[in-house]
Amino acid sequence: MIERLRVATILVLVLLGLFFTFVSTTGVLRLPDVYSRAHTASQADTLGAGFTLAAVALALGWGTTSYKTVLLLFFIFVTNPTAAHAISRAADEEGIEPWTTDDDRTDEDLLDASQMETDGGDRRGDQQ
Amino acid sequence: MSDDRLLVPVADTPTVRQTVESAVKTALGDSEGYVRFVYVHSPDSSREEEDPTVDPPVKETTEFLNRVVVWARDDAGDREGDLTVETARLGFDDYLFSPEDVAEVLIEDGTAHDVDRVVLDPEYDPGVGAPFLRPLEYELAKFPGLDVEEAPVQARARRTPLLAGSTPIQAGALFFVSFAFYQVLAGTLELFDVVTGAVSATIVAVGLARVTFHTDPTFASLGRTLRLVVYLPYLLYEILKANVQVAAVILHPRLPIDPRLTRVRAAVWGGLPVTTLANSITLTPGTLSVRVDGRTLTVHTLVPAAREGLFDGGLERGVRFVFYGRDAMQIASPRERNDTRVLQPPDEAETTDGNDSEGDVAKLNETGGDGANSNGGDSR
Amino acid sequence: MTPAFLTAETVTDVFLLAAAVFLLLAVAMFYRAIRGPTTQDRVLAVNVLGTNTVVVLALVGAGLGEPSLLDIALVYALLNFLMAVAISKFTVDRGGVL
Amino acid sequence: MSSDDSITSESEESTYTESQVIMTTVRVVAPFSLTYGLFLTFHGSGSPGGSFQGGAIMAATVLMIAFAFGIEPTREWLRNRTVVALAAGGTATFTLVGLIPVLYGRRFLEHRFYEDQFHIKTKWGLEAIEVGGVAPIVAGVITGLFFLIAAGLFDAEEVSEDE
Amino acid sequence: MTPFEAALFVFVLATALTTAFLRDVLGVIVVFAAYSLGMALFYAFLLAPDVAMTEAAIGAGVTTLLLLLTLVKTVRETEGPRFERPNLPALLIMGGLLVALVLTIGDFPALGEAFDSKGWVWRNPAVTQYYIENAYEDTGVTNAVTAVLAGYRGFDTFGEAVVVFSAGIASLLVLKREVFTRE
Repeated sequence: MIERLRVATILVLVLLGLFFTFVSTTGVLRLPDVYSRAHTASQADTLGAGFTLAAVALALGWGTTSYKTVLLLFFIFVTNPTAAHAISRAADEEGIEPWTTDDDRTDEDLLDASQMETDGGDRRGDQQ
Repeated sequence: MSDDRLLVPVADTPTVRQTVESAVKTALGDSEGYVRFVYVHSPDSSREEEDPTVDPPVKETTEFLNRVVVWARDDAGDREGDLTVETARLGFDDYLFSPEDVAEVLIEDGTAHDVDRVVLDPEYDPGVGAPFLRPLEYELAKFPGLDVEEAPVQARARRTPLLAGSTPIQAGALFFVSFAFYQVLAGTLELFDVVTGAVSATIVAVGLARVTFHTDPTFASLGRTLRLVVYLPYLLYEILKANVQVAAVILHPRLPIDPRLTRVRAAVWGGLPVTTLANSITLTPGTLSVRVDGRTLTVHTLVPAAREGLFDGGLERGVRFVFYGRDAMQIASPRERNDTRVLQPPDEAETTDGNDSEGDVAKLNETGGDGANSNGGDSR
Repeated sequence: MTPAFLTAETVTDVFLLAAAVFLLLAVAMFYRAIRGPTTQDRVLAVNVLGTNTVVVLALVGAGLGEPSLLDIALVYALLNFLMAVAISKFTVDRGGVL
Repeated sequence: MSSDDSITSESEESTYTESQVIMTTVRVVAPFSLTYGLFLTFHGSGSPGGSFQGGAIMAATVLMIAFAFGIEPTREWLRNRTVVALAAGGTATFTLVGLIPVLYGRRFLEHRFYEDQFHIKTKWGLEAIEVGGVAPIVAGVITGLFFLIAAGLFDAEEVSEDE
Repeated sequence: MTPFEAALFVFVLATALTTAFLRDVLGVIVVFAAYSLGMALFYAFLLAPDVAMTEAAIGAGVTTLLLLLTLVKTVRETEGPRFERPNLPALLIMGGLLVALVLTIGDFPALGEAFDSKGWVWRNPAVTQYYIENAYEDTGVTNAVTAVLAGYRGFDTFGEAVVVFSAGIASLLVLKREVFTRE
């Protein structure tokens, strides 16, 4: 009985993990600009990974391997938001404007606009 | 240029003595003999666990400045009479985080005292951390009518955050963490693992103690760790709740998003608390911290609900709870403190922020911010 | 009565199947890596792929009974954010940070 | 401090400073990744991975720190001569382990010699090669390459004084 | 082919092709990182954790950063079309080579088998079998890969280590010369 319950929990966790990863993928594909995409990339994905890894830890039972899973979880939770922050900060540094609802430009236009503001194209080549 | 008046920001660096000497020489040589030494207070990263509303170490800085004056008189020698030395402490009431902040304070003070030349100690860093001098020089140089020069000091033993020596407590704490991690990886407590684990942990402790810790970990940090454990479930709950919201928005056929860039000035100070808050904000769906300048967070919000949640400051309270204790949670929300702002106001004049651009509400309500500070101070 | 399919064997199959679905999602995500348009979009996509890889490795490791795959996953969990950090500096041209 | 205190101050013109968030995360992650690199190096004989991978991860830790704190401070934290000593020392250790049997008239890298002569199990000979040889070489060479590419073109003195 | 393998196959192929054809070098570096992820999964799935680990450590931590750093020091072309136009003759030659290579796959033994499709014993069974059977007794090391690398083929590994070391020295010399000619 306990075993069945455990298996059922694992299944539910895997499904939840898949669902949130699906959400994250959909978000990255659908959302209009790099900032909004960074949202789902850092969050839904982290949660999806969290659920799935929890399922794995549960399946592996008590032992070194499941400690490792917990460590995986910890590192993902620490590093993923940092990565998203780094990416969005980079976008901001480059001058890419966030898209808003009353903005009818596409992400490509926003990118072009940001390059227009600086000097376009290669900004590092003439550095040396 | 015979009428140059010098401004010299000083801090306790290995080369400050030489800087003073060089400044005095310059002052007596081709200037009118006026030197103004200033000490810029800033939230020393080593004090990040405290609410920086506590009085800065007045006594120490006064002593330090007195020492600088004595040095300057020494260097002047028999021409002491020609030399005018002034000292001042700056940035006392503000919390300076970036080179720009410091540059601004220096420029303000310099203009007030009619200074036209800044002599920089090549090692100068008022404790903001991070590579500092180059950005500061850059910022100062942007201000017209102010010459910036580096004092020609010998033996530039540069002290970066990575180089200062580590203390036994730091190394010990890191040794413990590293050793524990190693044993978890190994799984068995065999002699081989214990020996190699000890060797590895020693390497890690010696190599990275200064990278990981700014200060000695204390019992207070143990308390913070415990409170962090309490905070995590709350964070997890927030993440889950918001994730469901955002998932609904993303899977919705019409994609009803309303992204806006916002700015929040958080009532937390120092590297670790701000990072914890920024990462918590990033982890919570719908909000993403884009820039962190000092305690001013630029946050991209995806949906209005997330924006409201951010302005209500639940996470900020949580982080304050972790780092400053339970009492510090009683704080007005960022919205009530007037510490929030939507950077991309919609074209239609919906919000009170108005349909006009930035200038309108440019200034934040200072009392709001200060109220938050003193609140934190009381809580200690 | 609990359903009969809730056995340990199902878990293995489910894990492998889930890993496959994760990979399919990764393939979809790859569209963003190719198209961009900004470099940040690409890095973002690859970062998500890295997280997915960690998960897939963990799933396959548990599914095939190969705990050693978790070690590989650990490497990715530790190092995956490096590229995002590097890119964040790469795109900045002030301060000569690189 | 007047304008930055206001929440509306424009960040567009600001100078680049290292990101607090990235620095703090690296401060947290670096000890773990270095420990893990060392773990892999020491456990090459019993689990997947080994000194090559371990060395690479150690080097990646250095790269991580360099990206978070800036390359110049990192170069001063980890001196060029340390890096060179790692690479050269690794090669020397490997050669030494191989040559000692030759001195006694046995063959190069003959691990069995150690067992016969000093009752050192073959396993420790392999460990010595892995831990003392391959890992430092890999870590040293990768770090050195990184430093070279990162800063080599900017200050010639640093590079030349290092040899 | 299991669904897992199929998905992985598509993924690795897509990344490899993109790496070849994308024009923006920065984009290529990023996509190449994705390729490395896929390859690591491949190795892991084929139960070669040592190789997968190498791919992970080098691919995630080192290659991307070194390539990026190199890119900073050189010029990046951002104008022009998104994709490289394939060179037709080269494509034909490579295609022919690919077909020839793919044809040989059928003759390989299946994963883990010692005999190929014609029933021939696969190459050097004696040595391989010897390693598998005696590695632990000979060297006292449980990871056979390490036993082979550091023990049986220690001399090879020594050569490799020296190669890595001298490659490091060589690039030091080359880049140093670069510095002096630029001055």
